[in-house]
Amino acid sequence: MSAGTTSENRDTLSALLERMVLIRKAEERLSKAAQAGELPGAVHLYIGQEASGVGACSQLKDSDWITSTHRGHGHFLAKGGDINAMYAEIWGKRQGICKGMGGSMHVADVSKGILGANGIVGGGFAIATGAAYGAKLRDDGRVSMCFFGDGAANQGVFMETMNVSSVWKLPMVFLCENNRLSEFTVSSTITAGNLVDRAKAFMPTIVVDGNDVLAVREAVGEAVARARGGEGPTYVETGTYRIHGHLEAEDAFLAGGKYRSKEEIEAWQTKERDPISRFETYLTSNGIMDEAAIAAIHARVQQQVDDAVKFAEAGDDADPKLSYTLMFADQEA
Amino acid sequence: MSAGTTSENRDTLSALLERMVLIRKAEERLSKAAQAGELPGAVHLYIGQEASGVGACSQLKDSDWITSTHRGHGHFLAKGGDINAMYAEIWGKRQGICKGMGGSMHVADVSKGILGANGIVGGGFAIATGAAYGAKLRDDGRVSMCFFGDGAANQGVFMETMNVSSVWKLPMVFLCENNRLSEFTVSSTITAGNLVDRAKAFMPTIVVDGNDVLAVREAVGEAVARARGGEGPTYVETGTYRIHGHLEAEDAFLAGGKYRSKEEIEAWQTKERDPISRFETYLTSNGIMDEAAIAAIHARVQQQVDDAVKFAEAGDDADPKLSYTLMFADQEA
Amino acid sequence: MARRRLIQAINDALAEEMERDENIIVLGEDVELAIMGDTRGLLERFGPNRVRNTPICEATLTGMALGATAAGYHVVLHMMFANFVYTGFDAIANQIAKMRLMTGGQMEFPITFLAAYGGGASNAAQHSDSAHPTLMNIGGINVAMPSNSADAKGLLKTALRSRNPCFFLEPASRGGQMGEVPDGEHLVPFGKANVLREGKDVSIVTFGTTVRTSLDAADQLAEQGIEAEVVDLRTLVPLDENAIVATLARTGRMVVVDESRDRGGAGGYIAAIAADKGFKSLKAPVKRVNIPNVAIPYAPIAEREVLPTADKIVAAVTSIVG
Amino acid sequence: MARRRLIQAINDALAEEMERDENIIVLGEDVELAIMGDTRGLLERFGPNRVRNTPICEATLTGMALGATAAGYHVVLHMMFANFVYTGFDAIANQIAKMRLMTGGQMEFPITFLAAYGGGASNAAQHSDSAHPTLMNIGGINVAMPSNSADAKGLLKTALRSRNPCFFLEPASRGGQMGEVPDGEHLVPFGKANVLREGKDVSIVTFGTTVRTSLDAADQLAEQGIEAEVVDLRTLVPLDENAIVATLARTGRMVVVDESRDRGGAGGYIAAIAADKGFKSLKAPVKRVNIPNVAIPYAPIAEREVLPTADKIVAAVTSIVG
Ligand SMILES: Cc1ncc(C[n+]2csc(CCOP(=O)(O)OP(=O)(O)O)c2C)c(N)n1
Ligand SMILES: Cc1ncc(C[n+]2csc(CCOP(=O)(O)OP(=O)(O)O)c2C)c(N)n1
Ligand SMILES: [Mg+2]
Ligand SMILES: [Mg+2]
Repeated sequence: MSAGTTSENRDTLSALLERMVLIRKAEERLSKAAQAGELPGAVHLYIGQEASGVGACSQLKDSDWITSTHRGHGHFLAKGGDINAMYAEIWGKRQGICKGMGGSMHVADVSKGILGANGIVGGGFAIATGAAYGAKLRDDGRVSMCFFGDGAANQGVFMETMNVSSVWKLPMVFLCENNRLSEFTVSSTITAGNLVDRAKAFMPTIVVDGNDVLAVREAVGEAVARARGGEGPTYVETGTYRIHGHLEAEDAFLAGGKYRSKEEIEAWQTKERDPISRFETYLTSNGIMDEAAIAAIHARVQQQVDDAVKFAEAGDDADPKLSYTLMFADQEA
Repeated sequence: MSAGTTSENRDTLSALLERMVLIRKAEERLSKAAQAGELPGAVHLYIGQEASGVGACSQLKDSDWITSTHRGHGHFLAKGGDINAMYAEIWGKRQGICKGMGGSMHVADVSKGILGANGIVGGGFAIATGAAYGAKLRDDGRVSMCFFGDGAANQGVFMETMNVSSVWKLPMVFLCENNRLSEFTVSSTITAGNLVDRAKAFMPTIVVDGNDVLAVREAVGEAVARARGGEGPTYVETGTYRIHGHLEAEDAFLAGGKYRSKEEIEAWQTKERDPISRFETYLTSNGIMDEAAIAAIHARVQQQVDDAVKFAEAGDDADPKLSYTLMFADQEA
Repeated sequence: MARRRLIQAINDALAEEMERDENIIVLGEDVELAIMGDTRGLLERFGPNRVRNTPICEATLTGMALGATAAGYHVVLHMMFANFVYTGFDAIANQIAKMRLMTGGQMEFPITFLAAYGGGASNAAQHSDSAHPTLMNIGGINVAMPSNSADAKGLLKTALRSRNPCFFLEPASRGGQMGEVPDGEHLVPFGKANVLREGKDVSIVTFGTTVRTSLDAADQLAEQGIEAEVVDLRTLVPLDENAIVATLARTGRMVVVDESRDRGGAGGYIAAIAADKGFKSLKAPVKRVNIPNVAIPYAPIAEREVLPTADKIVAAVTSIVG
Repeated sequence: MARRRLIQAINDALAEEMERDENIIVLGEDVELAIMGDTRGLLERFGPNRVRNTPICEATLTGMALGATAAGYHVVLHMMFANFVYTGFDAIANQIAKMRLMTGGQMEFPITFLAAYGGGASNAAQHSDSAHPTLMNIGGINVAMPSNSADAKGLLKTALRSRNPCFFLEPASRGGQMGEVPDGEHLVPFGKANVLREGKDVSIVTFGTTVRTSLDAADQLAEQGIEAEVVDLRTLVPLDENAIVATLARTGRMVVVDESRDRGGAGGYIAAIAADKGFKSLKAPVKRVNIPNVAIPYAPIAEREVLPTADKIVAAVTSIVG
């Protein structure tokens, strides 16, 4: 990890940490709620991958676009989405960011450039590319970033959109979060070669330690600069790991089956590897923040998460009739 | 061009020439028939690309599989399909290889390993890959070759099937016929980089002069040996050019518009570049065949084509009720 | 009034609306040289930023159309043949048709898809399909199917001014059909059927490619003394259910004609409305004339066998009238 | 008789048929650890050559299934959720459904697709769709939709012994439902409906997820003195039209219940058969209970609103009976 330490810089670094902690605590709380049966639908958690989303989104403005995945809470929060509105959504409430109509796999906030989590693996590629095409035509300086997993990189739309973005020099960033797993399948058993080599035929590429928030930030900074400069797309791959199951309550699906070992998971949870504790060590050992400042962040975030739970729980049930008017603008379904 | 000249070799070379001439004359005759309004549907001709299909299929056995494209007559004949049955099909007759149900874009002969021309651009990738997977499971030594155009290489299934073939080491050959055109679009305007680079992430690649039948034959020989040896897929790209329009009667579609120049076409029709006259020059100047032997091939093939027209014209109209029983095995539609 | 081919009317609508609204952009394979003729001349007139050939990658194109609306564009995506809708179906069925609901109404998708459908030209099974049954079922996408030049122009203009996604399906084998088109601003609203011919004995309810065939059948029936009312639904989504019930109230008998496979096709749905809301008026079985449950064969004689014809319509009508 | 969950019955059918026929292979995303439970234990029993996890690439998987039949395999392709059918739709609709015809009958496609469909678990719009209206319309593919454990086993065995492609659609939210399964060889033929309950006042015609709901409705109706006949169609392709006409002949009234969107849905097609071949018997409007033309919302209260329920069925019945 490396970064100079001016005071502006200190604010930035502190904000990065806070955002990662927010995601971690928000996801942990959702895990608890899921286990307690408090959530109507399934949730796919981002725990362990926080540095990727936070580092990447730290280079984007509100007006830039992202598309996300089924594992979308982290991206939503990293891009500045509101936790209250997200929780209310996941709890199925009217105050949800999507009025309770979409749920965990569809959290979106267009005003923040979040074109939505997506339940279709690979569903974001083309949407992000279209947004980049729109931005290019408008010449509005916006950048479009597509988050996707290593599993999604086997969907053909990956190649199709790399081709389009490259030939039309679109302001795109392909942000591959390589957590080595596709549901209950170890990705290396279904994936040929290195993903980054697929991108090399189309654009510059950067592979980076996805648990190092500053490294991600730096790599994406380059990519975004290229996109804004009209030089076209970049592929950034963040190597990371998902700590929780593919979805909460995974055990019920596995029925005793296994696709990875406890040891493997634990190896990614050490203080040296976990994206948050690792960044905290960096901050303290470089004298950028002290333990107290970090503790204050944790406390503040904890409060924010607790408040969000209250907000969600206190929300009103979704409007059961809303579907009929939401399918079309100004037209009944 | 290079090849030793034993007498076995002479037979092979003569057969290559004859097959190319067959395709050329068969397509020219179809062009005439199309212009005369004698064919019910559209035809997409292979003129100028004969060396690619003939060189490639010369390395395959009847039991090997191919999938073809909308431009499929050349592949059909190169793989040993019967011209009479093909013509009858294109004329819409009961004696057609598909009983008149499929027409030009769907000529197939499963007994010859021809899993069909295909009206869907990119439609053959997955079918060929499935056939290769079946062959691998059966361990029956069969190889599967997917013919596709440079335009089709922008379809995502190209990447998907490269991934599957590579990770499972399937006996596949990806045979890209790069004629630089996708319908009325110059492919370089819609295609990023070099196609071969896309394949490099997955498998060995060979780019070859697609108008040199011996070069194609040699490259595909390597690829097929690799596939049969259990070493997995190879990508072979044959650079070539389509002389006729995307489809016959293209002018009616273009309404005066243009996507290439007369000069460009003519540059590919010179004696040095045309796949057939070029091979003939090679044969004569190396003393492998003389003019008379070549003329005899032309005459024989011309007869064959004329006979095929007669066969097709004399055929019975397709059975109008056949559709009802063909949708399912042993089940009415 | 001007006489225009159906395909020209489409071209006129595109040009006029692109002139009017600079947010309309046209994308698709070979839209620059206009493989179907409907986008002819647009590149020269509006330039490469607004009219652009794409690579062949339908799965991406449909999703890109969605994405580009985020920048405020109305995207016209030409999908060439309706069969290729299937190739690009994920973003249509899983994204565009659902995302407005999934995002709680945060987004709108002004997208107009163009595609030619139907048989009649020996294009064989992979270039002759009718995708409208599938499209009308996925929800969230309008479906317009003009039968003549005037409606083609007026419906397409309505689509291009709408904030909702719409499939505008062109009859593949009828692009050359001539028709009168009103001068000046000509808009045809969605969800309003058109009674093309009045009659008291039976209603022929239809749309798109089979309207002409139905009118021919009505002529033949008139010679036999049977007065058929011919109703052109014009759009399947939204669907003018009132017009179906109303014509049935006038005639008491109905034949539904369309060019889609019977099983789960559009005709069955329209017949079901008759059997429900129009039941009171029903004096005879509701008949369907459409495509049997087959893929379209190539040979002309075999293709003719499976397509709706005036004779088949006449036979269906006479089986329930008198 | 053994009591088995629906998902276990599917698992049993797969295991027994794979034992019987070594040409059956199973492919799909996460079939090894059995994301749905239906392929559980097959890998251990039949080995990696016959049960294999695939990459996530539906467009290729569907086409590969076709290709692998060339080597004589019967391919079971697990597509997980019915929504992902759209992602892999090209090879289904443009290839598998048409290629037997296009090749003049040269090929056969013994392929069994598995996919879970329907709502009820707050899976939201992209994991709750019913694809059967689309699948029944494309032609060339059978569609089986079991409602209980016995039929699940018997229909799947029939599919696995067939030389034709078949979509076997599992009710996503009913995998845990218990039921009796006959011992020994148990096959359920395609195209034969099952009268689950007899009644003289009205016919409830249904299949798949809504059979249980319809039986519940019939119980409620019985308390009001209305005797409903409940007919489970079991397969949509082929469809037992005779059973529809026959039940209508007994009752004169019909409500069609299924879990698909109304517009162009399966219910309309079944109602259309009633309005045609069953017209003579019809004493009242044919009602449809299904999903309004919306994507499935996430919040339970909103999801419940749009799914078929016993109450809605009861209301539809009472609107036409008496
Ligand atoms: C089109 C489609 N196919 C399959 C699925 C089921 N599915 C959900 S997540 C997933 C694995 C995705 O892996 P990856 O892209 O690496 O993301 P990760 O879960 O690791 O974050 C699969 C197969 C889906 N949602 N959509
Ligand atoms: C899925 C699909 N999209 C579009 C088309 C229309 N189309 C037919 S051929 C063609 C161009 C194909 O180019 P290429 O693959 O290079 O083959 P070539 O014609 O050059 O042999 C297109 C766009 C189609 N048939 N199928
Ligand atoms: Mg992953
Ligand atoms: Mg080409």
